[in-house]
Amino acid sequence: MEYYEIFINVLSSTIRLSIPLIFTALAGLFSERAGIFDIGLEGKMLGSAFAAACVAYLTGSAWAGLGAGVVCSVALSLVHGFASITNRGNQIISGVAINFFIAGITIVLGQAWFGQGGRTPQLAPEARFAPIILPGADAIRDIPILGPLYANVISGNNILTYLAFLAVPFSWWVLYRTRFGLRLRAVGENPGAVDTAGISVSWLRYRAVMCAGILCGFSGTYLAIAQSAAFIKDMSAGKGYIALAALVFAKWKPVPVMFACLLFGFLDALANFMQGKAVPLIGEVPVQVFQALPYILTCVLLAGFIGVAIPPKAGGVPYVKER
Amino acid sequence: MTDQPAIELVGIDKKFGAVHANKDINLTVAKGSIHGIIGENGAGKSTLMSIIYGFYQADSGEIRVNGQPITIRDSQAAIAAGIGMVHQHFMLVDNFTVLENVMLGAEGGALLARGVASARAELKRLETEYGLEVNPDALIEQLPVGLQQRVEILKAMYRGAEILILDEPTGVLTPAEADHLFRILGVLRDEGKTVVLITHKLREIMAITDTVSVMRRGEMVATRKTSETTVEELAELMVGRRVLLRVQKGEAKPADVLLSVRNLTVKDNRGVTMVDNVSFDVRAGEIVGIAGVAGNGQSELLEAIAGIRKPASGEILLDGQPIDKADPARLRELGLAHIPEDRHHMGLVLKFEEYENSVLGYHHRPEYSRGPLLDLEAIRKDAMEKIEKYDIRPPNPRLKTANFSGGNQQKIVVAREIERDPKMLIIGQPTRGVDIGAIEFIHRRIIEMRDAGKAILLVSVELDEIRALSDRILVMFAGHMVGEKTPDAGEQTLGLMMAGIAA
Amino acid sequence: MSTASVTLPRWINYGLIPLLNLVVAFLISGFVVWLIGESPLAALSLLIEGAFGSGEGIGFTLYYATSFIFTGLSVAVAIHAGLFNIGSEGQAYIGGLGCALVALSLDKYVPWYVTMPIAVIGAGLFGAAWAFIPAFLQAKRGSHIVITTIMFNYIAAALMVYLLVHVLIVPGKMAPETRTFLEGGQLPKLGWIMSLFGAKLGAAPFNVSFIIALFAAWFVWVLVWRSKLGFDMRTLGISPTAADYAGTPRARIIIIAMLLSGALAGMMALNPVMGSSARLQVEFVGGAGFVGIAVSLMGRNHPLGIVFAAILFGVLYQGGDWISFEMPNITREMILVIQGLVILFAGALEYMFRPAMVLIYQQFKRA
Amino acid sequence: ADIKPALVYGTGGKFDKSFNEAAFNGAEKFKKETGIAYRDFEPTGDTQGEQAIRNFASRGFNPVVAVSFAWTSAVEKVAAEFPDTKFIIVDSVVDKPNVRSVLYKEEEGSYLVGILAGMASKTGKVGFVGGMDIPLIRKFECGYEQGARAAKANIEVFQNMTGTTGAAWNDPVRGGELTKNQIDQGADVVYAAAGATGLGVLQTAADNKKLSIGVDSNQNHLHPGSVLTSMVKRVDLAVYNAYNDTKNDKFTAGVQSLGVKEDGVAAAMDDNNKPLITPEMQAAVDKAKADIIAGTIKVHDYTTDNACPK
Ligand SMILES: Nc1ncnc2c1ncn2[C@@H]1O[C@H](COP(=O)(O)OP(=O)(O)OP(=O)(O)O)[C@@H](O)[C@H]1O
Ligand SMILES: Nc1ncnc2c1ncn2[C@@H]1O[C@H](COP(=O)(O)OP(=O)(O)OP(=O)(O)O)[C@@H](O)[C@H]1O
Ligand SMILES: [Mg+2]
Ligand SMILES: [Mg+2]
Repeated sequence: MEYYEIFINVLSSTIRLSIPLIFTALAGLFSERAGIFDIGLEGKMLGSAFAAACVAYLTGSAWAGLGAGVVCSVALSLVHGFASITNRGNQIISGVAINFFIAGITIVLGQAWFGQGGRTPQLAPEARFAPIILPGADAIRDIPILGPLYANVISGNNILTYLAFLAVPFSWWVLYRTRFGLRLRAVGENPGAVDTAGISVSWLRYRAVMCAGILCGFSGTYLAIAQSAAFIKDMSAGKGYIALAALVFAKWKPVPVMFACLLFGFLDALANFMQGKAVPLIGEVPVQVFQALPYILTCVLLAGFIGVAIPPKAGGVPYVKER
Repeated sequence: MTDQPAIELVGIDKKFGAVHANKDINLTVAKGSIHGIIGENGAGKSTLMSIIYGFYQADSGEIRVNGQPITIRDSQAAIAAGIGMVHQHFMLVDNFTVLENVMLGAEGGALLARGVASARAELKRLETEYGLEVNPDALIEQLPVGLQQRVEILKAMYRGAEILILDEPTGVLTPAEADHLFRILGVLRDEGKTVVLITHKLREIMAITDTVSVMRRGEMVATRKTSETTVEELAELMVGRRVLLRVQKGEAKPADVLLSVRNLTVKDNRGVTMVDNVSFDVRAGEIVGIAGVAGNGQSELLEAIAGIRKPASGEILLDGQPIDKADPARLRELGLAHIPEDRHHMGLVLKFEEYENSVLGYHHRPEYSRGPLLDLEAIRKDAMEKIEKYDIRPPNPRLKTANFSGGNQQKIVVAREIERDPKMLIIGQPTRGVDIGAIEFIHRRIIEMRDAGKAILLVSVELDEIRALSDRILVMFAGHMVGEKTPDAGEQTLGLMMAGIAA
Repeated sequence: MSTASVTLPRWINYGLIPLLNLVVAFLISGFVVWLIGESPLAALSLLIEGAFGSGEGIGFTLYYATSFIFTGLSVAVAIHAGLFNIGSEGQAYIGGLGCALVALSLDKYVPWYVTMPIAVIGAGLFGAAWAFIPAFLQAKRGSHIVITTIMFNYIAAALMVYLLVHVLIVPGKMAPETRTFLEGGQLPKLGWIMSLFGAKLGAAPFNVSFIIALFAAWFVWVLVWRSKLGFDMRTLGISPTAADYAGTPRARIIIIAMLLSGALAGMMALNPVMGSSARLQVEFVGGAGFVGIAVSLMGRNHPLGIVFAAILFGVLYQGGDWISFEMPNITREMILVIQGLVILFAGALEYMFRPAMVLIYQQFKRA
Repeated sequence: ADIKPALVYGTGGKFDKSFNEAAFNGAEKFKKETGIAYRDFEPTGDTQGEQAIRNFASRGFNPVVAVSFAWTSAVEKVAAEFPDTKFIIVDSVVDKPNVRSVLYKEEEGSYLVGILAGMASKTGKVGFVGGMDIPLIRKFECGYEQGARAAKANIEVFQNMTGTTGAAWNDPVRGGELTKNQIDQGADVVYAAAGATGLGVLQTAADNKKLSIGVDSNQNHLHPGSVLTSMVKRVDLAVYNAYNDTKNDKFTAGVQSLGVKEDGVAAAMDDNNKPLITPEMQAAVDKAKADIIAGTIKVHDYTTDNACPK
């Protein structure tokens, strides 16, 4: 097959696979910039995927599904907030707990309700976010270089994909250009400063984790009713953790986060693409290698061989005034 | 304007768990005055002020501002009531600019854009009016402490504070900087603003306050017109009995050099050079004191000698052999003991039981262990002996260390380090957060060590302590040793040197 | 006033409060059961019946508990050094490889009691090896061990499947698993313990690795509270700055702690691989590594507490199977739900009831 | 004799529109005809099978059918514990006097659908998406490849495996991605042998207006006009026969392998895919069938030597 075509295919696949990462990593960004670590992204994603799939199936409306996904994920954020903000519990443990709880409850309920081994029923087309063909896509498809790029990569994605890419500049704007953003960044560095400025640390952090919840809701919804046509148990498959790694790799900054996520998406796409093909010089490589690749790379990146990242100073530490 | 008092406190009471930090406090601060509050460490000064500022909530009691009883639920309320506070430990966001820090909480609108302009203008005004100049676009982490404090004051003024509380503002300042601060406070008073100044330096109290109140162990024991009181009286009120401001000690008999530091350069975690090409010796049988304002490299110097921080260059010799590569464990073997500046984070593991802390760092010693295991009998017995010898209270080696008071916590550290009978002892802030009783005890131990022919290096930001204990005084400024003096050198000269103005 | 610095008697701290947390976790689980349309009480009685109803039930309960003791200890050891090891799952998986290789190569020649100690070492070594890289990255590069260990769980899965499908599989067989071990590679069951109580073990694979587990628990207790290494670990775990002051070599302690943690996780493999199925199978760990987190937190990271917590989760697993069999509506993942809730309430929300406790306690003291 | 039949599904759920559902249908058929009720259990994880099987046996259920190779070792053990109970294992061999092992010649069925794929493909490229990477699935793939070649000598066959753990049976997302990949590379017919993952394959093929081939159950109805055919594997027969034989005391232990000849495997033809099947295709399939039965065509079985003739 001709190389440019390969490139286009892998690229479009990369984008499809990056979207959940981008939403999730941005979610982590809001939470961690406010000083709340969130291992629970994975669970939030999975939970919202389940909620979205169920509601989309029952109502037959994708948008209703999205709503449900967001609500579910925000609710989980509030649990995390209650544990780590109000009760000053260990944030990592709280996140892990949420992940387990969701991994179980989705299957339990799914099986009890639909009897398909924890899956939800296949969704009808109108209950999903269908690809949007941008104007002129088919017209210029055959123009060399630009044609395929526009038709197969830029056009033909679902609305959530475009939203994801809008969410990046928007997050940047919120973080660096608004009062909320200023305070949010401050509370992640020195809650004392925020408190003595007469701002409630708890409420601020609660709002931050809720932002995280909303964004995770989008990623979960994307998984269940945009990328595929049903909820499948464990469908988040560690994406939440990979998003966290991307966040670290991007040093907690919105735009770099996007590129980090695209990188991971690309790896996944490559893994799929390279399967069963001979790698130049090496020859046929076992599938498992490619399947492990993203995880291996995550570790390599975390090892900070690309420069060590300094997390927000107050990250992970509950704000305690009185000993 | 009515001449209602600016602040009136009635029966303020505050407990931190076991600690009764404020006991039924009554206080009246007149409008347009500078009111000093003094007291030992841990007397409850910060707590009281934090309550006025709404940072802590009083368990009971009433606060009146300008005669109006108000409930200050949070700092927002305090700010609204025209109260501003400069905290003992700065409340600044290090990676924000001065401007951002000042604006935080008073951004003027959901979007930053508009607020920024007006904030700049206001800063300019305050600068010209009170001489509070600082570059609005500088990052906090790149400003010296003096300027950081100025930012704190600006924050308060920017919010239109009528009442300004400063909690130990001079601890981090050179005498010169302190004087500049006091001039500013003077201007504020003349503007009709009210200033509450917390310190435990009597000199400063006498210098600028109109009224002074004394706290002891959480109680408000007295209030005096500054003009009608004396340093001696205040000291006595503060401590509850006569104080001998000097420790008796005989002549030092310096023997040969034990520790010698050669062209030592040390960087901090951010890579900033904190100790710059420093050289000096410490002889057996003498106490060498290092004077200097906090943050001029003393901490890094100690950490480097103690093996906690790797020097960037230069060498450190103990008994003639280089030790700048050795780790703290090895150094203890070589007979170098270290009483760290920060007992809560270094000297002790607060969650450990007392006996565990009594061997922290020495637990690998054969006398405390059987093979790979710890010899608990030996350790507890040893701990009990120290407890008796140093009168540590309560005398219970199984008690969680956090539940000892600061002074007793400090005694645990001192006992551990001194009882190992080291050749060389390096000490940081030996009496910070410690009551006077403990201070005298610890000072006496240090002198005994010297007379026993040990070499002692002492770092303290309390000039009085340095002068009381040291046989030789080195003054450190901005990472350099700016000179050496004898203990009888005047406070003035030392102060100037600490400010970097060479003598 | 803040209740944080008030000290409560041990029986409240280590008895009452954990119990309360547990109860809440169960109440919510009951609610979920009710949500599905089954009776929580019926489910509960099934749980008890399944777990204790017969010698076989008890045998299964203890069989599961054995695995959880190992993984619980694994998590606890790391926690005492201030490390949160979520990788026990993968370390156990790889440990299984070590254990299986030993069994496969020795079972023809020697009896089980010769194979066992070597298998323990093999499993331990492999588990430790799998923990080494994350440990090293944490110690030397400061990369977040929580994420790296999770990643290594995924990598372990891929690696093991590759080996089982392409290397260890018996040619012509469908299932990706090794051949069945001979007598010399199988751990004897502990039927005799059961018969002491006049119960019959039946098919339950309750085996000698349980005794190894108890031994390991004792070992961890000595390590953490009686050894110099343990002292170093706890110092580092509670206060890294104090550790630096004391001259505790951070990197080395981190790595040693993780190696021990990984080894304990790895030894867990003995129980299912040599004790039960007598072969290495895909996904034989079945989440036991993650249960270890809950067990460790429940048991307040203390070996004794961990043994009890492990048995509790054994009950959940065995009883849970029973429930899901009798109530087809309730799948086994219900355990994950309970697990999550336990971690939440015993871990993240452990102090939720403390203030209340303190106040009540002080009332009593007054009276 | 009166019997108490039981059925343990493979992971993936009763209504997976595929493998397990086929087994379910077999049991239902038996129930309808004889009025004898049966008890079934859906394990959601690999660890559960053994206990379920044992529970049934110990409760006196007989015969006990375990569909899925995953329960091989389980049946092996439990069968030894309950020598009087009859067990049936599907897709795997357990050599015990009271166990019947039912195997399918998937290679033959796959060969047939391979031929259809080869003939239906306009691009000369067809795809295969497998579930978990195990010999069984390689067997499907190998037969498919041979069939496609038989139809078009120089045809190109892409093949991907979804994953390496049990999750691979349950990952339509990846299944979809892999399919999209193969389509992007020019494949216009994609054969899914991946349990629930296949749903993602068929979905994607339909979304992209390409052809797909279902597996195990007849999946032609899922996306009419897009599903070319389904390689039906008559698991229902295994279950139904097991119950019937035991009922009529005709239970026989040992290995049964059902191929084209025994109607154990076939290419599903119904109204849903009629429009897609040309007479030539029909003819070609029928001929291949005949040849296989006659033995003139020998489809290679991957699992005999873990290799596929290229
Ligand atoms: N947040 C807190 N939690 C628990 N105890 C506290 C807290 N803050 C202060 N304390 C205790 O309350 C008492 C008073 O502390 P406070 O800081 O008010 O004294 P201080 O007069 O400011 O001492 P210093 O001169 O060292 O600043 C001390 O015993 C201290 O240990
Ligand atoms: N880090 C800490 N954590 C918990 N409690 C503390 C801590 N520091 C101090 N305290 C509590 O504050 C009480 C007083 O501590 P502080 O340092 O103020 O000593 P103090 O009041 O000055 O008494 P002393 O005269 O011994 O110094 C201690 O008894 C202890 O219970
Ligand atoms: Mg104070
Ligand atoms: Mg004190």
